[in-house]
Amino acid sequence: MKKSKLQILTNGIIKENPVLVLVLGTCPTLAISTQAINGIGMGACVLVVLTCSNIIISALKKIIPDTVRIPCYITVIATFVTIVQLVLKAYAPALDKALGVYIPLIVVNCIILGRAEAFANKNSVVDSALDGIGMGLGYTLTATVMACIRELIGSGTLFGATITANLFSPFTILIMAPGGFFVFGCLIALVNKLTKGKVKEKRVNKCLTCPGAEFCNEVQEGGCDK
Amino acid sequence: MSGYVIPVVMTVVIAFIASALLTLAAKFMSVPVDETAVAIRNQLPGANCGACGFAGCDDYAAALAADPDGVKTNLCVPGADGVAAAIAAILGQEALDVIEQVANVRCSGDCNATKTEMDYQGLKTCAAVKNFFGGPGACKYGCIGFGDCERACPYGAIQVCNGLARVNREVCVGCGMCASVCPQKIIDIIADVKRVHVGCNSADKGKDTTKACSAGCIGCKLCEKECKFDAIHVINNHAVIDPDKCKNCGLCAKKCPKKVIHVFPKPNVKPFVKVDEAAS
Amino acid sequence: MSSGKHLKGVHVNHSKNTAGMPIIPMPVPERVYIPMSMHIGAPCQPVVAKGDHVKVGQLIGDCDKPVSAPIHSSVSGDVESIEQFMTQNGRVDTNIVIKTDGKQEIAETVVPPVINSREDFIKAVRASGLVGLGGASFPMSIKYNTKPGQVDTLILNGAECEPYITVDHAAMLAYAQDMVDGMRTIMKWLDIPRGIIGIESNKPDAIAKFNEILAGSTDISVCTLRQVYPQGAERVIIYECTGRHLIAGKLPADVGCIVSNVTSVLKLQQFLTTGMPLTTKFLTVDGNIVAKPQNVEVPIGTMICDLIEHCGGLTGEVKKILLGGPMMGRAIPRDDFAILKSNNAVLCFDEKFAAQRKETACINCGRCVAGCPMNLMPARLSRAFKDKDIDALREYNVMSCMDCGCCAYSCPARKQLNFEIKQAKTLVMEDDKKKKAKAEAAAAKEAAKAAEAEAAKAAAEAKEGGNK
Amino acid sequence: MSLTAAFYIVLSAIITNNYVLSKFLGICPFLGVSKKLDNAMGMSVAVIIVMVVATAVTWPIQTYLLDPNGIGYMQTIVFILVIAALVQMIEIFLKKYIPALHKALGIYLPLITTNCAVLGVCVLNIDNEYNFLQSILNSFGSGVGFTVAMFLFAGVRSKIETNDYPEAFKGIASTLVAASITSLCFLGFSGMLEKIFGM
Amino acid sequence: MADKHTNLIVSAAPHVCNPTDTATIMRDVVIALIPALAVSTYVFGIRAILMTVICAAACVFFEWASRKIMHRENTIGDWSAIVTGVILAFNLPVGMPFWMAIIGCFVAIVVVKQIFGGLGQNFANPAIVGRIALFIGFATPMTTWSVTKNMSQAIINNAGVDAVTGATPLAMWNAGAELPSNLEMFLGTINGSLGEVSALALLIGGIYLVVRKVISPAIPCAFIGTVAVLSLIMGFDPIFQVCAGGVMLGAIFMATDYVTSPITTSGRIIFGIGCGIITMLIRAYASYPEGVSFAILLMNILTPHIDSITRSKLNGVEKKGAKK
Repeated sequence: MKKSKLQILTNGIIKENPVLVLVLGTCPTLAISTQAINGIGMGACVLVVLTCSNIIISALKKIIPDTVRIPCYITVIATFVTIVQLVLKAYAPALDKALGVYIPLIVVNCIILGRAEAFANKNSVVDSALDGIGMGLGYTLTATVMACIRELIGSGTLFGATITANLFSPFTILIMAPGGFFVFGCLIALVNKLTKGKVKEKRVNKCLTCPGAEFCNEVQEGGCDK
Repeated sequence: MSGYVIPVVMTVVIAFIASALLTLAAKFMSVPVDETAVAIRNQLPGANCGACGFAGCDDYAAALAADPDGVKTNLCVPGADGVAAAIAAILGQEALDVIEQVANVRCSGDCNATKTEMDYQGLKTCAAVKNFFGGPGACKYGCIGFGDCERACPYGAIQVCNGLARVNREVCVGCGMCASVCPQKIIDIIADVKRVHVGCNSADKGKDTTKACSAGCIGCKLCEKECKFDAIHVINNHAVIDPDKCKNCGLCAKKCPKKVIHVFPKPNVKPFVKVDEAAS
Repeated sequence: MSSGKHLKGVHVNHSKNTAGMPIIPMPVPERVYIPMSMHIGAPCQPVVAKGDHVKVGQLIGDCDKPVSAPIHSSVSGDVESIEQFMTQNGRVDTNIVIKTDGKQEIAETVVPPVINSREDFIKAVRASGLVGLGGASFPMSIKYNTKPGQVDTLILNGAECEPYITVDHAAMLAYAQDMVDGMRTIMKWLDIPRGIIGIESNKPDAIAKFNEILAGSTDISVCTLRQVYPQGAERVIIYECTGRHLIAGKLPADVGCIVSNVTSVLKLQQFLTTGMPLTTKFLTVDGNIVAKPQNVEVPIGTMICDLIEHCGGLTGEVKKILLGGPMMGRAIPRDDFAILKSNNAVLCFDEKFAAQRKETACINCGRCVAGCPMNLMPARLSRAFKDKDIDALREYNVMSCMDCGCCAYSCPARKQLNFEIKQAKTLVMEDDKKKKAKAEAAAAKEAAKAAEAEAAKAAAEAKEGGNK
Repeated sequence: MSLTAAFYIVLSAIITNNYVLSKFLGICPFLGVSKKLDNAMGMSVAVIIVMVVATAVTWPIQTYLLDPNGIGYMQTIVFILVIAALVQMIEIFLKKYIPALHKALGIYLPLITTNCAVLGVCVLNIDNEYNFLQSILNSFGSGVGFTVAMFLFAGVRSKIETNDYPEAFKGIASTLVAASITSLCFLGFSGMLEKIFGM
Repeated sequence: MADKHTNLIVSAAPHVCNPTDTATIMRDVVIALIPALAVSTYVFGIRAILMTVICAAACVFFEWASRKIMHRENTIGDWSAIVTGVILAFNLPVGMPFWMAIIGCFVAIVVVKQIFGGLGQNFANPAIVGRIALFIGFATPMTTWSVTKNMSQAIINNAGVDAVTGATPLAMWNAGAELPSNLEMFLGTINGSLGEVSALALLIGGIYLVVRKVISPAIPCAFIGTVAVLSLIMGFDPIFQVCAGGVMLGAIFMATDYVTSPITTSGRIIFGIGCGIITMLIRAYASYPEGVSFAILLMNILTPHIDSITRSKLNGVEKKGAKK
């Protein structure tokens, strides 16, 4: 079954959201999501690196020998990360300072290597680029949402603008380490709730498909009660 | 110019040293890996259901790799034909069809047909209640109905409705998890193509069976007389079908005065399901 | 005698309503139903047929397997039928149904056995049909058939730690002299130097009585036990009386002890003097809805409903009937079961007592650990059982549980801990079996391989030799 | 460097600046391998070794090769290559000599390559301008900090593994909440080392 | 034959049980907390009762609501939520805004307890985590202490110019100010969190619990003993250290929480000693004046390890080894 281009693009945003569903790249997400602006910044960096590396890797997939593919991927990714790092240093020093060590750590972000191995390695350049953009957007979205929640509750601001800080004191624990884990856990639970609910519905035996229906006295549309 | 040369040279040199070291290490400390087993394992669904008779997917893969001639490639029931073909391809053998199997409960005694003779209070599992006078039901051979099988099923294919375990044949893959936990041993794993089954396991005499359950085989032997293929016999006070002889004609079912012989609809083709949940 | 240290246990409400009541024989019922398996081990085969006339004490079932006890008729009358149905053990068993004639003629075979040696004594013990009357129903002839010199202490178990039951107490008051005589006989033939009678301190009159009888004698002493459940459990009473630990999988004889219930020794003594085998059983009939709670002597095979009727019937709607005490006794689904050799009480309760409390979550309070006489951790075992974690079950010594019920009694969350542990034990035993089978299969395979290799080698050698 | 300063670096990396619980580095193995204490400890030892060795290799590279040549920006690429090679070596070594541990660590050994804690500690050593000895101490401390976090969390996991979670919180979500509570207790020690060592 | 009775109740032995159940245990804990509440009402005024009631009600509500959302059986009947609420309230300054206290209740009941499956399945004490979350999240209100006329003269003297906000004895000790007398510390006419001021009242509650066999004295004794011994070694006044801050409340009511403490007595002693050591370390060195809650939380987290090294030994097994 071939996926349409649109499907590839949207796949990463919701259905296979890299952070919440695949649980990849947790470290930087947790660390930088204290401010919404950082979430967007980090997301953008990941988006760029992911897309570029996906393109290059899928373009080079025929040339790279299978046995040394992982080191090659890492080198390609590290190159783009260095580029992004230099660009940030030059044009957005504040963001660079805020993200700090987590920019070089994009190299070891499992999302990028994971997509290189799982997708770019097997698909065309265009598809890979779309996948990179989709996954990058998914990452950005998650990081930003998480950062917004933590910033809003933890410091009463949003993108640096004061929202509720004057109304009541912010619950600062949310911008600290425990808050990060907690908000992340809750977001994953939310996604679980949204996706697993459907699966469960499918599993319920409907009476009419039940082979015991012919001798069951309680045949009804919704399946029998336990 | 040197601004470009130095980083490039540096990286190349470092990479070269690292790769040289690695190559050496790999050479001197190599451990043979069974690539075949890994490849086969990747094909298996990962439900670790044990339907193949091995202690899980890893074990089956290892056994296949170690002894490709002795171990059959079509043992993975949940994986069905697709997996069998893939394994055969890896091993360079001809693909064998998987005999599709489903679970079948040898009991028809739901709450309407039979009743309990004690007020059991305690752990609600079949294995637990079996300790007390063989279960709360009037019939000591039939389904207890506390759903040990339901909890054991990784596919949600068996459910207790109205005090009786029932299999959804469309979902069931015949892994046998339910059969292994059933304390009454009334769940069989049978070929899906066999469609006629006796829904009773009672070893009591007809009179006692009737007393305990209105949906029990009374051993009247009408089915035995009706069968043209000598496929059904009353053994141990209940009818038993010999699957090798049964032709799915269903004549016995029509004749059965207690209606405990069931004819199931034609088997459907089952899609290959990879069970991520069971694996994690 | 005791080492000052005690095993843990729980304090239970004694509810000994029938304390001080004498044991009154019950008139024979219309029919008795005697199952062929009233002991641990191989079931007996009927040696009478339908229509035969039997007398009291006549052998009606026997078995040639060593681990078994013969079965005697408890009444005189005619064998009405021999049927298969479920007994109170939950097993389908062969039952001899005897319609009584009310005459209670004694069989001609009932004569005191002649004993000249240890072997004769063991044979006589078997002929008495005695099993452990405390509830374990282990054939007594097997228990007493120890290696000479292995056992140095005979413990008479008069603890009777279960609530409600007073029948052993009553028997001790009535037959103390016979019990002491019985002990001396056993000690004589089995060459046991020391006898200890363990009695819980809530029976001061029984202790006084024994002390009076034993005044001046040195071979037998009375050990006063604390009022802590389960003093009557074999492992606990051995420790409390001798300070020896009996660990799981060992027999009391391994630590030099034989433990016998007071009534077992009494019945043995009666058999040795009169020749009358075990045909009646002392029972406490009690419970909050029994009209006339009392201690009765009941012919084995009497239906429980007949027995209840004899005790004045019930005053309320019965919801639960227990065979044995409330701590370890079994609840039965209906009352048409026959009394077996191992029963010692029939307790009937109504809704108020019987309703099972709802189970809640374990709060890790440690009361089960504090109450376990075996020093186990029931809460951990329960958890490991829930997870089906067999390694953890072994690690926490699941097999050492003796199912005394202290953990479940003291659990504030009302968890059925001992029942879960019981099932966990089954799980571990099944796993052991599987492992053993696997090991055997592997060994067989290995052996086959070796044999094959050997054969191949031999063939190659032969070939080589041929070539030469 | 005085002994107290050395202790300060190690202890602060373990307690107050714990890599896992306050810097969010190495979360993947922290969540993945902490189910069983044995595996957690094996993984932790592997991480300590990789961290120390990686620092021992990367610090000289940065100081003597990259910086003098003015190509400090090559840091990321070079470091990751070196670390990848190191991890590969350790994997080969384990496979050969400690196969049981290799089997237990399973897929997580290759993941040390992409364990951000390792690269993170190398980069942070440079960023903080530690000298060689300080860098080694910091790496060791960070590794031990990772171990402590793993040890604590493995206990928690063993206790809550078979809990009856709400449907949505089954799996990783509840683990994260548990990690959140675990990380709370480390906050209590803030300021402690400064006071003890007078810094 | 006599009347037959069928369909009787069949269940596993034992058929009798100890009348103590979870609810009675929790109720005893609530009763044991009443003396402390009485003292704090005397010291802080009626708001102490108000705070306690609001926290207890919030906890019960959250418990009920989360069970409802999870479609599980309602468990508010076991009193455990009330205990959590009351203990959490005891850990807060009396002037704390109510909405903040309710957030603490949310953390305690929903995050710490119900997400992990409810009573018995949490690995950390709900009240402790609730308190720490508030302490870190709302640092200022959690360390703002109002002064009332019933307090020790030393506290009133130490209070600021406005004579409304004061400091706890521990903060005063940290700052080197004049301290209340040990008698005042013991009786509780001092400043601090709502329920932790009166060592005497807490002690009465503790003795009640020990007498009722609700708690074993192992943890409180080990905890308080360690604090006393360590303060002697460190050169502090042991009576002051034991009576100040949350040691009494923590040792008697929070560290003894069954669910999050070891199950064996030896494990409980290790647990208590660990709590004491960490408390004193934090008091003496860390930037927070009080370390009881962090100490208990850390030991909660270590409990599984303590449990695994202090498993009860089987009777008679050593003997078997000797025989061999």
